[in-house]
Amino acid sequence: MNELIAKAKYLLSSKTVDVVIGYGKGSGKYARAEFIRKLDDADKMIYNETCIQNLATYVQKHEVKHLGKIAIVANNYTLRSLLVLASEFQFTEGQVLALYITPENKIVEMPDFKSIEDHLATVDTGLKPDEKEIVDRIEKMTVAERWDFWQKEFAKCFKCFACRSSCPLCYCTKCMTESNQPQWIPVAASDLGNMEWHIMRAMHLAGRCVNCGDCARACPMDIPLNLLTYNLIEGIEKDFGAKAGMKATDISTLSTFKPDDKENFIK
Amino acid sequence: MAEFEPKIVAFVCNWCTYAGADLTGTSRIKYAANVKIIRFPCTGRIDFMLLLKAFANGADGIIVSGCHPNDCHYTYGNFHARRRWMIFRKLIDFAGIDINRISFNWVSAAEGARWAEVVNTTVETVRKLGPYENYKQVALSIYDQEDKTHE
Amino acid sequence: METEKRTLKKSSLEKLFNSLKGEGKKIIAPVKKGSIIDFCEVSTIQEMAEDYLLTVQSAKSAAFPKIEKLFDYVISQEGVSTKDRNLDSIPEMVLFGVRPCDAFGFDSLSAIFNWETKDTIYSKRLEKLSIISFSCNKADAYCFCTSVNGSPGSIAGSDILLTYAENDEFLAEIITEKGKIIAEKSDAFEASKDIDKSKLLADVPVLFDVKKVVKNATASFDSEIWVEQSLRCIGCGSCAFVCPTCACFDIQDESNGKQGSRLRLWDSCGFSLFTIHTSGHNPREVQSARWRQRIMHKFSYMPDRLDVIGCVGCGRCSRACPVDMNIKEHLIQIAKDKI
Amino acid sequence: MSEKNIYLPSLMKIVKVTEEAPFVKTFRLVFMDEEDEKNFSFKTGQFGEYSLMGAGEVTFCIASAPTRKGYIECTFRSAGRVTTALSKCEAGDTIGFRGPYGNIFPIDEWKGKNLLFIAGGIALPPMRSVIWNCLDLRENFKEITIVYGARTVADLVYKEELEEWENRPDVKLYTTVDPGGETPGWKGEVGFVPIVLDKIAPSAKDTIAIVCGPPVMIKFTFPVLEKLGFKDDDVYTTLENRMKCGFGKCGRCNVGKYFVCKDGPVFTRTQLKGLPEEY
Repeated sequence: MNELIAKAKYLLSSKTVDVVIGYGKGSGKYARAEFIRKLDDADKMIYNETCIQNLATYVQKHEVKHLGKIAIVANNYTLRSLLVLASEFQFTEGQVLALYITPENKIVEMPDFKSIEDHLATVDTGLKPDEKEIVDRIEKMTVAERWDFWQKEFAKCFKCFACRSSCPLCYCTKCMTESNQPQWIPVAASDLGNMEWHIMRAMHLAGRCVNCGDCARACPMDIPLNLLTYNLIEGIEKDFGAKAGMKATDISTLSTFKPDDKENFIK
Repeated sequence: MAEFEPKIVAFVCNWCTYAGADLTGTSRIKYAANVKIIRFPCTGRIDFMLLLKAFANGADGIIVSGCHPNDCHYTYGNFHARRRWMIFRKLIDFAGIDINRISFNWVSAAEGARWAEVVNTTVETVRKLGPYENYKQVALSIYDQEDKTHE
Repeated sequence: METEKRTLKKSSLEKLFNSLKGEGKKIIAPVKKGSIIDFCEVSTIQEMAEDYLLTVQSAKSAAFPKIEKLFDYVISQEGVSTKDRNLDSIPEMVLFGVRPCDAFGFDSLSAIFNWETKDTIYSKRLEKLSIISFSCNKADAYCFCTSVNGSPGSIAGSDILLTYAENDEFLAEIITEKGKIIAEKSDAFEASKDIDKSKLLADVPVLFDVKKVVKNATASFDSEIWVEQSLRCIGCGSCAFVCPTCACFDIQDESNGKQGSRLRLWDSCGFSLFTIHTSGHNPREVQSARWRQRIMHKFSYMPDRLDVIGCVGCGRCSRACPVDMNIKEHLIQIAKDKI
Repeated sequence: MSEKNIYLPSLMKIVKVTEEAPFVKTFRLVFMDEEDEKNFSFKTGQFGEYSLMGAGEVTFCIASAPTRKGYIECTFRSAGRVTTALSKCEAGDTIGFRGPYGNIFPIDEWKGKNLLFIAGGIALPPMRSVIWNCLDLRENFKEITIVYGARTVADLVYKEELEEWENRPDVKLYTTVDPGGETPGWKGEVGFVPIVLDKIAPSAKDTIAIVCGPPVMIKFTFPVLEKLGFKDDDVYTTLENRMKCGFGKCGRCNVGKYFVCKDGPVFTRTQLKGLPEEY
């Protein structure tokens, strides 16, 4: 990916940015994040189908923030995460330069929110057919079957919080699971503690999740956590016509309302 | 065997439903005694987690109720709450929690008779559904056994 | 006792299994659970995963489960009373088909849990635990047991070690008294044959000198290397929770009305709030400090204070890490002369 | 060795609650089980794990002196979950206690020396144990000087005992409050502890200094002591870190390879200089 390497070198040498967050070869299935600050290190950069991690996670990391101005290699999910973060005032325009890579491997610099928004307006950001299919499959189960399905999945959880840590939008310095006056969610990775944690985590991402799937990929126990958020995304689009991370000025679905929101269950 | 008496927790807003429930009482309308009312400033203040907490602490059914749309004491609180419930209800249904045990209502301060009806209907629905054993099992599993390793 | 060498036919493996089962022991073995392999209780040998390198989680939960009840309490009109943990309720357990690195991990765990003060719950679990491990005849790029004093055929920590030989039989090494009793009861083992074990084991190259890691890590508290290595760390606890030797824990009360239990729960030094004071001051404020703690605890503090290394080279943390923090690479880097 | 569950606390009854300052309380505790009482002994400097069933455990020093038998005392400010829950307890309530843990102030080695106690705010409690221990063995020591400061007059803890020390001829007590924290009738000093210490300028000859306080106070007090000629070996302090177990297993409190719960909480300044910045 010579073009990307050259771009990174140019950005660093021209002092446009202080660090380029990109991908380097990983030791496993996926590429790993690399933080390029020296010109020589740029040669490590790759871009291919293993480059899946949503690098927007690092925009909020203390040590990374302190490196200076950031350029970040981005796919559509990363771009949407950046817009959600921007809409929540987590960084200001101009602090992060997105390097979007097109399916044809062309690099597009997106220095401001408008360029990201304009680009996202042209791409299909809905649920993919296979994602819809699996949501449908679970929805077709009986309540009891769904209960069993999720209880089996949640039982595997040992609360390493990889789902939370890998999520670019889980940036609270003190998570609700850590608020302890009173203890909101049981600390133990018990059946109840796990269920409450995963439902609450999904709820806190309602209307914010951009469906990058990093939570499920991060889970060492392979709990399909992204199914919960697929479900939310599907519902929010259907009920409110909203989609997260399309505009930097968007207000998240749960922070607003319409007087004519339609439901059929409140009597 | 005695008939199953469901435990119902009602999360209601101070300005409409609580006043409505008060009216039920002062109007001397009788209704099922299975309900424990928890009063909130506004439906917008009812955290969705509290519904799960009620189940975890032994509730078999839940009533959530507040001012009718456009009647909120704080102008928008119930609109926010409505959105939240729409999303939350779908999510917990997806997670396998029985949403038939949760009854969402608008009951105004003038609807004393309606409050009695809401409670009675919910109690009957939940009575038919039986105790929420699934949830209770999960909530208590941590105390039940001395040893739960590797299940 | 001195290790006894015997032979076990592959066809007799089930006999051994059934003999353990017949004694009423809880048998924990690697099981395929959807897309992962994990330790689960099994009732027949057929439930065991057929082909596996390592489970996602380590075997530590057999002695140090993710939730351990320490005692119960009741608050009543008469006052507060406590009920001690009933150690007799801990079942006799067998870890069947674990790898030598997992068995070796209990050495480090015991060093921590019995450091001057004996942890009775942990010790009781270990006492009731028998370990029948299988040598590794294959390894992957994450394995580095040979670099941290282990080996794919190490007998340390196991009661019986089985090494698969090609002709449908195992070389059985009966290492402890516990193992001897199991072997005698099962009546599944045969007289030893002349088998060269070294030829049956996976090839795991030595990648670094662990003494150098210990020396360099100890001398490098203020090194920049910790920041460099941990830049992509996102501060989750998956490495600690899958680790066979990570023993950090939290103590919490769970109440159900007026009664409840005090519990010991897994915790991880990688969590940002692990060391935070109530005042808000945090001695390990940034992720690099927490990463340093993880490495230094295993490779400097434990060797210094407990005389064991807190790593068995199973590579689980690297496999589980969502951001590919490969510990092997980091240790190789630390083992270099100048860091 | 007895096979005791090391996590199982002894039950103790709160026999007296004293309000020391806003949000600060002292509990006097007695063992409910005679056997526990008989087996219990501690030395000054040690700490314990106090717990309220249902709320959890919390670490405090034992604030009473080992010379005062039959009870122990703890003083705490309600801040976190457990301390807030504990602060709602009343005399007659039962709490859990396990301990003692940690090392001690080596008061036997201090025989025949002058003692200089310097404390700030809520850090007087660990010091109070040593002060009373030394006052109860008064003949073993020469001069005893106490410098104690708090933010405001209201924040001074152990007010009655301060008065008692004030009136004792064999103790020199200096109390001080931060500028702006004085009341109209305040007779003590006004100023931060290090500055007051500099003004008093106690002699370092044959003197042991014991410093307890918030990190910022300690930071500025050490240079003053150095200026006065105190050797690092003669300056003692205590460290605090978050801890859960109290016996070196839970992995929280270590500062480098030293565990505050086992190797501490008492450290000399010499030892402190050998520790990495992790506290």
